[in-house]
Amino acid sequence: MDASRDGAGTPIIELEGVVKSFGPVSVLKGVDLKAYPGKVTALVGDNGAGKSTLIKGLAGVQPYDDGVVRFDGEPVNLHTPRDASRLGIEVVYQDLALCDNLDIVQNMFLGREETEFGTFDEGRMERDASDTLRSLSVRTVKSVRQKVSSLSGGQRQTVAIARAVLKKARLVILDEPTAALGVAQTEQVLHLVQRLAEQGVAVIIISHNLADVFEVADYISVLYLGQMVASLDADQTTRDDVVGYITGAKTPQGASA
Amino acid sequence: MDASRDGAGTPIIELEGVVKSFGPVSVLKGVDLKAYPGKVTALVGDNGAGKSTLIKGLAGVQPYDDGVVRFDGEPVNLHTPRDASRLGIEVVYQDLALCDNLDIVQNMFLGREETEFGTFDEGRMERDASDTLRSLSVRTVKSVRQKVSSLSGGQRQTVAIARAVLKKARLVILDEPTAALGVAQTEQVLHLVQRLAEQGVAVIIISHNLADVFEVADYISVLYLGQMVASLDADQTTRDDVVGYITGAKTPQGASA
Amino acid sequence: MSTQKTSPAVDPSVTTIPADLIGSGQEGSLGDQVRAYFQRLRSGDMGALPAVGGFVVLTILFSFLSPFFLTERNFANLLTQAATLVMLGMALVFVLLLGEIDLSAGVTSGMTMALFIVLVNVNGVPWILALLVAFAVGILTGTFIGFFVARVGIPSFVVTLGLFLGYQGITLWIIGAGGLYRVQIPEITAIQNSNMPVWAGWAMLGVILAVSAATSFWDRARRRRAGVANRTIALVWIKLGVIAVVGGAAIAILSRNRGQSVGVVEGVPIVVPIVLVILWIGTFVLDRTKYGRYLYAIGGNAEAARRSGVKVMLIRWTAFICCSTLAVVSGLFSISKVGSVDAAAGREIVLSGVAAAVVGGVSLFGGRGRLLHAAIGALVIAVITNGLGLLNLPAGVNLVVTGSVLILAATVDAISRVRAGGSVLRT
Amino acid sequence: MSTQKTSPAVDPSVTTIPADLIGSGQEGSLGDQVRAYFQRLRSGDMGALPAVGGFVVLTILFSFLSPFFLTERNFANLLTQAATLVMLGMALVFVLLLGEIDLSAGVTSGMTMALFIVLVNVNGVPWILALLVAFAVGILTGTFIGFFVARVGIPSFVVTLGLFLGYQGITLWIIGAGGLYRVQIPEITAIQNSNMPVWAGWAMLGVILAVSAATSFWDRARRRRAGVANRTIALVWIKLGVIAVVGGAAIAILSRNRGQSVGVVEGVPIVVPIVLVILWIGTFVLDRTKYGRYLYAIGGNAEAARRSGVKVMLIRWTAFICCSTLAVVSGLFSISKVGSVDAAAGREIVLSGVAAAVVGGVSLFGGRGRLLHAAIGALVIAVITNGLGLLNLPAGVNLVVTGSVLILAATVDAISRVRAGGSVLRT
Amino acid sequence: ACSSGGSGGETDGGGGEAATRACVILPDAASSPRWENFDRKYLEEGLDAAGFESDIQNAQGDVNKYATIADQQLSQGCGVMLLVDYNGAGAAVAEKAKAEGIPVIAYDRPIEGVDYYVSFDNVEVGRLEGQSIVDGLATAGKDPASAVVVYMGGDPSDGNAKMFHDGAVEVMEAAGISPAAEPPGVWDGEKSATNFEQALTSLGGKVDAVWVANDTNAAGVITILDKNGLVVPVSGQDASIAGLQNVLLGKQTATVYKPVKLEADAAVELAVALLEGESPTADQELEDGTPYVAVTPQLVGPEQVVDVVDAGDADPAELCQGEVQAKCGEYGIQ
Ligand SMILES: Nc1ncnc2c1ncn2[C@@H]1O[C@H](COP(=O)(O)OP(=O)(O)OP(=O)(O)O)[C@@H](O)[C@H]1O
Ligand SMILES: Nc1ncnc2c1ncn2[C@@H]1O[C@H](COP(=O)(O)OP(=O)(O)OP(=O)(O)O)[C@@H](O)[C@H]1O
Ligand SMILES: [Mg+2]
Ligand SMILES: [Mg+2]
Repeated sequence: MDASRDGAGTPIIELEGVVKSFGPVSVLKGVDLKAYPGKVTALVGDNGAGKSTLIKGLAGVQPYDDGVVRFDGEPVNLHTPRDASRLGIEVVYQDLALCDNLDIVQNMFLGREETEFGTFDEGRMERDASDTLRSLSVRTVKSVRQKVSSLSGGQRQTVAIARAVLKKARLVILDEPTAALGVAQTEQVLHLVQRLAEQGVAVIIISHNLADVFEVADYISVLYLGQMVASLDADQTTRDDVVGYITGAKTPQGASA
Repeated sequence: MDASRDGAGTPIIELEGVVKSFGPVSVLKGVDLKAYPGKVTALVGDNGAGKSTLIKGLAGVQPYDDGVVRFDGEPVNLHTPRDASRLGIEVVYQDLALCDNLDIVQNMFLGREETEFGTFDEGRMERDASDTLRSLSVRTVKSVRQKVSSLSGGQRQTVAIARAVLKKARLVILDEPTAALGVAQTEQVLHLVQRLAEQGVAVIIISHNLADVFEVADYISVLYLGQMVASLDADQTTRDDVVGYITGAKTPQGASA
Repeated sequence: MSTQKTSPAVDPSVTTIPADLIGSGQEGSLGDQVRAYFQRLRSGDMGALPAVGGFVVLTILFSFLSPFFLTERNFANLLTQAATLVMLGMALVFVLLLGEIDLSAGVTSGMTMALFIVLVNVNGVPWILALLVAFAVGILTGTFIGFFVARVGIPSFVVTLGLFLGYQGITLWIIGAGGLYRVQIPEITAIQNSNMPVWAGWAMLGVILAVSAATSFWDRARRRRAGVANRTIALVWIKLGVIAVVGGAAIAILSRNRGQSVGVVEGVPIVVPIVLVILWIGTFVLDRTKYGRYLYAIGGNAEAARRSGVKVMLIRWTAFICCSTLAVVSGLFSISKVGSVDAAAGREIVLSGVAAAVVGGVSLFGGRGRLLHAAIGALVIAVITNGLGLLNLPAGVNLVVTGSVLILAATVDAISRVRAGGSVLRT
Repeated sequence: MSTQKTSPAVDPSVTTIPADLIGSGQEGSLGDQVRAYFQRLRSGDMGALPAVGGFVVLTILFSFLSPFFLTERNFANLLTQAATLVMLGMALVFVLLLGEIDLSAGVTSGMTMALFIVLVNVNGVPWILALLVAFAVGILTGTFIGFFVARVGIPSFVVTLGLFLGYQGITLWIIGAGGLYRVQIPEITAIQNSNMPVWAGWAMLGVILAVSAATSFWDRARRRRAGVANRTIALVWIKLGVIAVVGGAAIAILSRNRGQSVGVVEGVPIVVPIVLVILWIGTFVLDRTKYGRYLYAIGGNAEAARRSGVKVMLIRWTAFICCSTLAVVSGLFSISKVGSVDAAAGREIVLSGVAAAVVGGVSLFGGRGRLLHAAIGALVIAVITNGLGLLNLPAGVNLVVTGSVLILAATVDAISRVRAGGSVLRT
Repeated sequence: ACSSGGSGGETDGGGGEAATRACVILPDAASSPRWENFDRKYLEEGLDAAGFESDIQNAQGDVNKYATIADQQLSQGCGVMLLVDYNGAGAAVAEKAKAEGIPVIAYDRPIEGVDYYVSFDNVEVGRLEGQSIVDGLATAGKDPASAVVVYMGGDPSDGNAKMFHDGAVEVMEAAGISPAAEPPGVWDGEKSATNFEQALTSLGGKVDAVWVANDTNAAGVITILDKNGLVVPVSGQDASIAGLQNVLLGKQTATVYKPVKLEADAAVELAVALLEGESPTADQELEDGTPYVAVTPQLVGPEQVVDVVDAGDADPAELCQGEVQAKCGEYGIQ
């Protein structure tokens, strides 16, 4: 299995023995993970397995307690979201994290506004925002100047995804990006994931929808109660296998590095 | 089509010409909907079609601007959530609406606490809460006294569902209940929906996952840009048909009442 | 069997998960419980502990700076001096829990007391009757604020600021320019200036122990009946033991003669049991009744509470009534201590009341805090004034020191919470 | 082409949706825009409109009650009387936008002014230098508060309450034996007490029109370059027309001789252009720069802002610096108006400053509000004092009326928002 | 923190060491600079010189704090208490002190049930202020009966403000003056300025004199007068630097000077006698029979400013600044 991966070159990001606990609760108990440029790595696992916690560590939102993170082979510190974005890591969070009092454009460009002489170039941002949204098959948003608080669940999710793919990133992490999306939008997002990979971006996608996972993923990593119980090649495994790992019916083999 | 429904008896709830707009945006443009006791009605539609708005009106959270709501054939006013719960309507909202500062038991029993001499019967509430959660296949929640703010996305969703099925209701409305759920939990929720229907409860379920919809639904209603474009019998239609209605590729026929 | 209310849709038998997987945190031995407690602390859930820490630090500091600080007399002083602020802090908790504020709480206490005293002194109304009128006006005040905040939807800051101004005017009108009335009702004066007989202090401790034991055992019995885990019984004994030792020590100190000149002064000041009873009732309401639960729920997420069928408007409204009513009690303590009422009564104290609650660990944004927290916060602020009062500092220095100590006390609080893994927003 | 920064993953060609489906709300004719504006109003997005309404109602009321209210002279009075509060309200907007508060803003202005005047009067420091020192101390004050709030994590209420006390002490110490110092710097006195020549007032209007037109056309040019819709140009002409008419009327009024006693008094008070410049710069920063955008973002959802890479701590910190610095300006206006500084300077005004912002439509919970809102709110509060000052009411009545009018003004605001479909929490 | 100097004479209360302490409570730091800057200094110096310890604290305008300070002082023991009343808080303290057998002196403001009263007469202060207005009008050749006089009092919730007001009104009424406008009283320069500006506006810009309760408020009033190019009689009190400067500049008719030292010395003398166990007497009595040591306030016009400087209550370097410098020379102040 590892042989096939070596073919994918060096991993862009590599976690080793990552540990995280919240007070008494130990959530990640020494997790390893790799993501390769141009490949889609799916991260699956039961509710509460620790998937979101794992990627929040990668995003610098909740730093790990212990463990090594290597980016392009170099150990890096991810203490703040700025550290992560400096490395070219873009994240769509499960809880979306949008500012309800701002509009769509303002949210999409938050932290990376286009300016000219220090003042906003609103026209350019509007155009880029609506281009990106349109490519995600958004149909019911009337204006990119709508407040985010007035959007439907799926619309909010689309804005969060659009935000993450607005700028060229090296690693895009999507935490259940299609949970609230309609049929057409889900399809567009899966296309988008594939297009990103084709352009050499590393993608980590978390999803409970195994059909979607098998559609786009090159590798599938399964987290079970804070431990990585399997790292599989998507085309060498089956849905039932993966479900087995997720529910704990199957136990880890040697392949779990 | 209507013939088969008449077999199901009188609808427990019946919407007629329901209208809702937010300022300039007209979201529901005269929608009709029926739900029958013992039957599962799925409500599907594109992002921003108005599904959540429709059920928030039923829940009394955002009253409709116009239209008739009949419960057991009688016209009723649904102006506050209390009106709805008095009629036995329980709702799981898409945005969950939990109090982050309260624990699981407190959230599940909010507004319907068990008391004895005016003071809480905490033991009984704890027991009922953990019974209900266990039946939903929750595996990673350690204690029912955990704060909701520390739960994972799926765990929060499970709590919201458990809350809705804790007490016997006459109509249960679930807005994308399985969006954040794992494989096993999703299965449990679908079982639960079927069990509810078997017990004669009317269920309205909103979902973008058509596989799930076809698994449990008796009827499928499709909302397109604020209009009900189709009301179908689940066993007389196909996935492609439904997708066609959702995306607007198919246009309403005579059957859209 | 009492499960019949649970939806029959829930069928535990279909699941393969062992019945005891989801606990309630009450399982385990004494050691487990203690460990769990420290883990809760480490995870930032410190409650009033930092405030208690601040109190202890200040006590040690002042006892080095003044030999009079750690005397029986000063201990009694502290209790009576703090009483007004403790009550006001507790009053404010009700609205702070909702994320609201009542800037008029101080002038409400002042205005009602002005009314009370003028009714008694000028109009010759029997004091009990006048007191009832004062409380009625307090309740009306809360109703008024609640109407505008909960019903009309004005920010409480503005409503209560308006009232803060208006009530100063009304007090002025009641008292008259430059006016001043002495409190000549022995029962009122006694609250802060007389003490219970020594035996009554011990009896009070007995009652506290009995009530505490009774509720603990009742709770355990109910939990047992419901079939859920109970904390190990050792914790009950420990709790009772702590109350007995700490309370006993306090009462022992207060039972010694602290008179410095003529006459014997001994016993627990009368204000203490009054505060304790109100604290107990208030805590009971907040912790064990729907009303209290809904206050927290609204403070945490008002929309979620509303969707759960909570009468949000009504609860908000009544919270202001609770606040104003308890503010009247705090006014009573104040005039008992000061011995007179003037037209500026209650004008200054309200910010300290809010500070007391916040220092004690009550959140200004709602949803977090307890009455006891506000009481402890008030004690911290009172001990600053009390200690500095022994040091003979000029006004300017005194102000600077008070401000600095306040910030310092809050820093202790903030840092201990961060150490414990709190705020992640400092980037 | 300037799209290259957009991720190439986004390939608009794969979509079948017409390019113009997602607009920006700027499309459409004048009629469409006007309709959209009224729809925005109806949906509860009223901004400062209710405060403007309150202002107009009060103006009409007072002009019935006093023949002196609608005189040129009183109009000038109002502007100078409001200046201090307008500045303070604007200062507070920076921290209110974050959901924080600065209770020390008033005493910061008082303390720095005491320092300023004592340096000049007692130590003979040149006034420019002393003013720089005052501003430096203001900046330091903000840095101090920001450190404790943003870095240490203490609630701003407590930090600034501590400072509120501490600075009173320091002011007392600075003012010292003199007790009360006269402001003898003609330049400072002139701010509130002298007027620009009449021609300068008209010139100012010209500059305002020019700047307004220039920014409008620059914006349009940039939008055109980016290829997105522009609002119809008629709106620009309408805006300039309104400024010309309203501003022209105001300046015409102020250009008439309003001297009641000896000598000619005419022209725009000097304080007016100062306020306008600060308002313009501040609004520019809040609306068009990253700093301002981040203030709103943090106020709306601090965690989301942090995850977007906003330096939350730094922005919070600097917001307090902005607030304290502008508070110094408000102090300057105050001493210019009063002509002296005493130890109590600035103690009373801060709650009015917050009230001004809130009445104007700034949210206490952060994320909503503009500088102009605070300025209009301050005008509403100032017009209450101004109008009542003409009516010669006794102190008590005056307080009651002020409080009631404040609540009433807020009620107008609240009701108009609810009518417009606002709060759903009133259940 | 406690030393035992002094003669340790027996009074009728207090134990041993405590009997040598004089406990003083000052009212606030805001209404007038005198308390912290002068009273504290003179009382401390006087008591020190007599060999007694002093414990002087300021209630900072808070009645609850007043009570707290009293508790704290009493728990350390006092040989005598010197109380400046604040909004009535003094009475309860006096009662408490007397219950412990400690003699109480009411200082500057009357308190019910004390043993002695040492004070300037606040009503007299008001009378002097009123007199300066009456005199000012006479100098300006205005008929008091028709003169437009604005009354600018102090915070009505402060008892002293009422005494100043009553005294001033007594004199002005007798001269035939009636208020043309009387805005709400405050102890606040800015509010005073606004209130006066509005009153002036409502009088059509015509004013002949302004009775103002203190220098702080007067400074605000004078700025408005300056702005309108008016110079009319204005009263005040406290002999603050700004007040004296305004007097020298002719913008303020006079300020009432209450030589704190005189009052403080009288109080110290009385306190020392009590601490030494004597039972001093006073030449005057209040209506209720309390012995009363009266100290006379003094009206300071431009000519008398030099007296204040000589008494050490104003620093000529601070006083003679800018435009005032010339006036200092004129009136012989160095
Ligand atoms: N702040 C916190 N404090 C305590 N426990 C936490 C906290 N955050 C998360 N947890 C716990 O950590 C575990 C993992 O949470 P996480 O959100 O990573 O799960 P997940 O795999 O993303 O699940 P889901 O599929 O439901 O999103 C959960 O059991 C959760 O209760
Ligand atoms: N408060 C509001 N103000 C303005 N527009 C709103 C508001 N709430 C919802 N909308 C608009 O109404 C439309 C329908 O929203 P709704 O939430 O009902 O969609 P939905 O069908 O539930 O979509 P999803 O599948 O994404 O959850 C959306 O276009 C949304 O932007
Ligand atoms: Mg997750
Ligand atoms: Mg929805």
